[in-house]
Amino acid sequence: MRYSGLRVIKEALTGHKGWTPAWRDPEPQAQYDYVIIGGGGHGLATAYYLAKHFGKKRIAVLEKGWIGGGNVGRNTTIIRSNYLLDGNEPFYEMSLKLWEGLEQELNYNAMVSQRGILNLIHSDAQRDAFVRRGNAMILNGADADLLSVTQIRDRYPFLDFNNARFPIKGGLAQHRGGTVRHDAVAWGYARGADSHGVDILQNCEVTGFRVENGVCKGVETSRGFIGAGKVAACVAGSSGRLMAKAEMRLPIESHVLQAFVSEGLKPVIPGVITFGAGHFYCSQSDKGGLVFGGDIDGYNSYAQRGNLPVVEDVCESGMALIPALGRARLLRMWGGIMDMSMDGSPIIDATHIDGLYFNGGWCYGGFKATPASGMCYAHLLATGKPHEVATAYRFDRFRRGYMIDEKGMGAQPNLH
Amino acid sequence: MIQVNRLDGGQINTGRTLDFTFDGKRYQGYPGDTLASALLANGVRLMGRSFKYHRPRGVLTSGSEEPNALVELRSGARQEPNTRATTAELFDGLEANSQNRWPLLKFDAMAINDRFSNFLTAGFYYKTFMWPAAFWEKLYEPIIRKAAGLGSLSLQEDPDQYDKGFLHCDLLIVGAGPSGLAAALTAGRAGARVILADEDFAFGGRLNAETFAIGDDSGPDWVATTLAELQSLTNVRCMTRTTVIGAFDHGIQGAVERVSDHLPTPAPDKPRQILWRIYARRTLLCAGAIERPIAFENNDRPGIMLAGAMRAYVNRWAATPAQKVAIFTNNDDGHRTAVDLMSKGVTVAAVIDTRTDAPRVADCELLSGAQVVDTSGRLGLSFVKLRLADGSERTIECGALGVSGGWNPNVHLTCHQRGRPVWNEAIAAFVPGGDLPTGQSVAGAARGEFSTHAALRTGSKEAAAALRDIGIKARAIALPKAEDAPVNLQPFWYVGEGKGRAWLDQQNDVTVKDVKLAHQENFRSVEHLKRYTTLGMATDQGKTSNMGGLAIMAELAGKSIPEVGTTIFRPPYTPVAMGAFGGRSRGKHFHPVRETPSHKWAVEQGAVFVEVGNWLRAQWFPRPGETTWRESVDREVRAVRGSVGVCDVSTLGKIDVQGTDAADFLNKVYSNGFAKLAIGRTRYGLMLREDGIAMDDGTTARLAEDHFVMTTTTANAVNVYRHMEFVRQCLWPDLDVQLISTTEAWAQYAVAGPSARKLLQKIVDPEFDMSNEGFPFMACGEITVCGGLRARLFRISFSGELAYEIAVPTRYGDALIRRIMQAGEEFGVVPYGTEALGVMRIEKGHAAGNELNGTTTALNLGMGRMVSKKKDSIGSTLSEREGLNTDDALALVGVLPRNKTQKVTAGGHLMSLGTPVDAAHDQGYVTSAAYSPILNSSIGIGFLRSGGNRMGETLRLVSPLTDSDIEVEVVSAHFVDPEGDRLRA
Amino acid sequence: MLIDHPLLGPRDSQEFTYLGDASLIDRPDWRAEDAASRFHDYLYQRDNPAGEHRELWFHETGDRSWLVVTRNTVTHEITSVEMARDVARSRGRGK
Amino acid sequence: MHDMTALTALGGASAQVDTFDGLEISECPDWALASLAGRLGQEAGSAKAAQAYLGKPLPDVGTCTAATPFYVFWTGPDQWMIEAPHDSHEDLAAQVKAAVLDTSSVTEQTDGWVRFDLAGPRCHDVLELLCNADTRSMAAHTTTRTRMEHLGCFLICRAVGHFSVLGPRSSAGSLHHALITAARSAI
Repeated sequence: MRYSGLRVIKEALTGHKGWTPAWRDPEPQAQYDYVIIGGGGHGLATAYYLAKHFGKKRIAVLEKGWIGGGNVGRNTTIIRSNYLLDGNEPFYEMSLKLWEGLEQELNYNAMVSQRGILNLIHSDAQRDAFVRRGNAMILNGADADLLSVTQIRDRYPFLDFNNARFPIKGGLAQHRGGTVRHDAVAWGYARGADSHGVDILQNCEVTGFRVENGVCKGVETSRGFIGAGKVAACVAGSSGRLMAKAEMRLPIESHVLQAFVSEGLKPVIPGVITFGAGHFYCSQSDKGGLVFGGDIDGYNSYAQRGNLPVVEDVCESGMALIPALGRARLLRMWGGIMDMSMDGSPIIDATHIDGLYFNGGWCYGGFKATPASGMCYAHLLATGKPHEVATAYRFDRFRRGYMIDEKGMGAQPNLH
Repeated sequence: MIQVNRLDGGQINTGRTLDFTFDGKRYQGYPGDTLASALLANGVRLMGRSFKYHRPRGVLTSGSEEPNALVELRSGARQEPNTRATTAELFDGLEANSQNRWPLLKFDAMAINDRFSNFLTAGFYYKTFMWPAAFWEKLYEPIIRKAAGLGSLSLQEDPDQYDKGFLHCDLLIVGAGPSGLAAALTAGRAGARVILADEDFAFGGRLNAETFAIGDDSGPDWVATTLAELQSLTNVRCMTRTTVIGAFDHGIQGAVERVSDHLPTPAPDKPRQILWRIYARRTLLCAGAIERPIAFENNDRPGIMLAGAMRAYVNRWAATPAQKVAIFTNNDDGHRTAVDLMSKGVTVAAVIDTRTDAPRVADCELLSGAQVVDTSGRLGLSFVKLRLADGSERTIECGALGVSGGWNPNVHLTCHQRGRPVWNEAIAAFVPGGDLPTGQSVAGAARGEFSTHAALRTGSKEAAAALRDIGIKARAIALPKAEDAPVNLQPFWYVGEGKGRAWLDQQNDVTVKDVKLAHQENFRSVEHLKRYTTLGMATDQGKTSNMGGLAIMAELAGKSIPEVGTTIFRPPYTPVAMGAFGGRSRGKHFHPVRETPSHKWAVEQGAVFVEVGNWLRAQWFPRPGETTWRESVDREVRAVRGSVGVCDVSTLGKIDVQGTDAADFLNKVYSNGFAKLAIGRTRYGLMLREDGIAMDDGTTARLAEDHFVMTTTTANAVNVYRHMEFVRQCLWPDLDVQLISTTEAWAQYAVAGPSARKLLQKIVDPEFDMSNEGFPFMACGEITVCGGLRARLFRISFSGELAYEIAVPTRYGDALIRRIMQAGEEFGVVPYGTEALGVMRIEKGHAAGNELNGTTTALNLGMGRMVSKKKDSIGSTLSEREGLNTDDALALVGVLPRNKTQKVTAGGHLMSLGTPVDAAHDQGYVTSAAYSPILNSSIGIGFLRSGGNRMGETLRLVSPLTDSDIEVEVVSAHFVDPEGDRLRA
Repeated sequence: MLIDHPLLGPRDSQEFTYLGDASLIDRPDWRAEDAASRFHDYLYQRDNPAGEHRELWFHETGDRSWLVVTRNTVTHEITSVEMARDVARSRGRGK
Repeated sequence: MHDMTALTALGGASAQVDTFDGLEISECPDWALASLAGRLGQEAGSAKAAQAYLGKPLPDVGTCTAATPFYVFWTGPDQWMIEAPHDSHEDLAAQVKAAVLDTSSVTEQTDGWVRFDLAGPRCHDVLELLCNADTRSMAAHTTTRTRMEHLGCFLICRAVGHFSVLGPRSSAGSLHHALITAARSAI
């Protein structure tokens, strides 16, 4: 069914009887061409593009719980393509372009809102690094804008310009960056995939892989064995847990990242602001809540909750940047599990097992990557070759020494 | 001004009146009032508007679970949006305003939404506003954003201060109702360290809201006696206005104490609130229960509230929402409200009980098997329409309706570590599951023990049990006689009939219809329901609304309520001011400041300072007449290269490395060799990470066979020390080596320039040979200065000049810089700051932070040969990976503008001439740039593909971000004195 | 979290700096034939278990000891804490 | 003897003292510090030599020993800090090294730290706003290292109601500000 303003009016006048399920709840079939493990944003997007753009059929998405219940349902909703390195920037720029047309593509209003993202600069060395980054963005066809303190003051007069421990010396802005209504991304892709015949199987947990002489034949699940031509793991956050069932060790650790939302407030913060002298970034949802976060807790964890030290660290930085926040109330804190990779960049690649593919290692940047990740993973599954903007996301880059280390932190996942 | 709905009695001090205003109108109340009770006493039922439909709303509850009565408390910089009138303590001069309405609370233009509610059902926005795409940011979203949100933030700096603190106890008791107080008596008398915390400003919990007797005392009297005993015990800390907000790992609890929120402004130097981190060996949750409403058509009018809340207003605050009320209940507890109100002279029109066998408790009309099917009254309740047991309809006039659908144990904190509550059929509610947070147990109503007697009994018993766990003997208290009525309830969630809307989540305007629509569209998982309808996502997190939603979803799905399950309870229990989490780390005190030994002197010199990490360093020293920073910096550079200058370099990390295996140890952490370093000599060392990337560099001096002093970069001092302890303790535990940081212990100055020796000869005591032969380049030694002060001297150079670094104990740093300036006067010595330091190191092509950026290798830095293959050192093996050794690997080079008037931009990218300017043709980038007053040109260093073989080549340096595009020549990074004659002079 | 330091008793994890899997103690022999491959696995590959995890914590604002903490990554429960130096020796590390 | 004048960590010529109702916070610049670490395999010899020099055995984990004119506190495994009056022991590290020779590593720490003493019955109320140490149950002559104002500090209980806080000298100003602010808040 097609959504539109007219449709809303018609239904309103007829008691909303006509709305149909956004996606079906079919029974699993015995065999699919493609089985995608993980009903999160990336998995659902992969299924959608596989069906819509690559015309593939017999596709299933297996979700152990309810779709969109992982990181796509627990993040700070930011989209941007302000990356430095060649291995990353083209990929994220393609993602941003896909976001820009997503709602029309899906006929679903995910509230893609390009109100801009600003990374603040507090030192000369930081400026040099951001200039290099901004230039890299432009050279890759993205937009970047170096803002002066005056320009920032005009836009965000409520930042601490007068009494800051680390004065604001400028900022790198990407005006095409912004936020998206995160749950709606999962639902929109689910609805789109479903309408192209993809089976979305909720409460269907993968308990094992069936591998026969080096070839993956399918998966054992809580709803029985499901055969597959190609099995595509897409469970960032739980990658370690899942791939262990295929006896794979990964260059990934699972860490908890907390995020926070305040009580609803009348509009104060137009875009996304990122503090450069501490761990804090913030935006405001259309509903009015300030959505903010900071650093990961820093220890391996599969528990979707964090602890006080990071909560305090984030709010200290928030108060240092926006002293007016003192009287806003923090409403809710939650934790998501991040696939923290060894260089801070993701992996979209075939595994050593025939027919088994892997997509993960998104660290805490997975949400903004959703469309491109889906497109590139679908490309790899459909053609057997990596998409041209995702050629660097290989397993073997660590063995061969081609790390994609934006932060330059080295092989320590909790520092990325 | 008379308080029309004020009754007799209550726990308020009528001896003193407090003036306050709501929406500009003046009212009076009494100490002990909340804003809500005072407004009710003044006959005000309308206190707010709902989020979406802007429906008129009054209080639903009498506590922190309130969804409706949210106000902007105070004004100006202290304005607090979304403050619950039900918990805001009244103080003289209190100023409150209603929010999310325009222009007035009584006449809210946005209430137009209510007319269009049919179009604004759950999730409607996902289905429209998509065309044309550009309109979203430009038109639709701005309108939506403006309409959304609740209260507003002043955006002025919060003038109040917040503290953080840490408490330790054997037993933390959360909630000071009957169970909490009984627990505190039990644990307190046993001598345990006890913290008793309650979010209310008065201890007692429901005992303050009920008319129950405890033994021969009234509830409040028993509370007073109990409190008196507890306060006499030094091992018990009683904390009112303290909300335990979260149960974190291993028994650590977060709590917020509202120290000053009940005052017009905090006292001088006192905090508004304190965030406590409580280390509790055991925690006993006595958080009571929260009443739940019943959904029926137009159940959201001001005057319609929970029956228990109505009772609380009458009993505790002597305020009734109206002179004539009715009660709607599905359980016995609702009838108590009728009894208590009547005893206070309030007319109870009827008790409407959904049960056909409702008991007759109150001496008023009882309508068994009846339901409320609709209500009327635009800004406040005036009539309720009933469907009687016999199917007939009837309308009752009343100004308020008390509703009781039963009570939900307050399980919030039991679920903070992802424990899930379990369903208890007897009370038709969720009770704590087995999987409680570390060290936590539960007593009283919080675990479904609803009678006062049971609360006292379980409170005392659980406290004793928790203490027994940690080896403290405690005896249960003798239980006073108390109310022990059983729970009598017939689950009833919503009234089926009627086409209108019946509210579940009153703040977010989620109705029964919305839940049904979500189900129809397959948003059936409880999490989908919540996210699609926003049920329970308001500031009250669904404390009064979630159960109703679950019940309806269960019915639609043909499942039981426990099968449907709950959403996840997450901290904080109630919203917390962000200031409390921030504490004192704000403004200039966000992070501690590190001052250099010469700070005081530099301030006297009028130095300009810059933040380098937490350090404050002199950036340059302006002289009278100098109008731009460049003038000062150029002068400082010329002075150093021309004669001599002095710079405080104390910020560099210094690590004392001792032990018989110290040299072996350094051989492992540095990529180059240190075993053969002679005593009295210094060597440059390059440290790699295990992945082969450069980690840090610096010079290390050998003071004795078994004693080295390592220097690290300012930025990496802490990481390098940690890394070295890792190598020492975890990789080679049998090496005899001891480490300790001495960064702060020494004031160290670089004295650089052709006259450096002559100057220092006047400082260093004469018995030490300063000649080039006696103390050559890279020499070091322990010496004395200024007549016997112990000091260290290193002949090392960052500037490329004849240079020394001289160190004395920090307390003498101020004296030494003054002495050096004095002694250097004849040579025209100047102090120089980090800018001049930076210029000179770029002129010499020395790598610093911008080059050691975490992605560069020794090869990139032009030090490939330094990585010894003859020994094992951290990073040596993986530094040989193919990707780090490609033929076109980046190499450090210098760049000079072809046109000397042009500026080299750090962060610019290098492109070959004639190739397209895009990422695909990127040749490298400039890391650092400066103006060299020696070369009279802007210069830069950076990394270039195959840089080593491209000397003399002309490239484009492009920086589209800063609109710069110039031609540069590739040169050696050593712009000045490449042979190094000067530093050996 | 609270880490029960073998010498100092329970200490707030905020005093510590986390490194990662305790297998980082088992640094390969640089002379081995397949040293490059071993170092790759040592530095980059992780078990990353959902459950019991032996991991390295440094008592940064404490006594500067490296500890090996055995912690459940699902419940965060800590079942044992050892001095990393002792663990390293027990795993055959020396000079 | 040299003629260089010393500044206190707070930048004064003399020590800063702040008085509150029930608490005195004083800067204590007149102490020399030297760290002592037993060499691997020579821990026993190190302890013996130290005892000979100090007149008392080295304190156990988390504790201190008063051995006038010395005060010794444990800082880590096989590691201690020795404190002595600055006037008489400005070269403390050299003296200790001469006494323990190659059994131990000794490092001058005198000016690595700023010391503030908190004396008076209200000290706990102030310290609980600053650090997570359970000061109310700390006995005399016990010590712990803890986090204050984001800084790693040594906390020493010299007697009931008398604590010393040793923090990084370069941050003396920030640490002092935190102590004073907490005192004003709590008292």
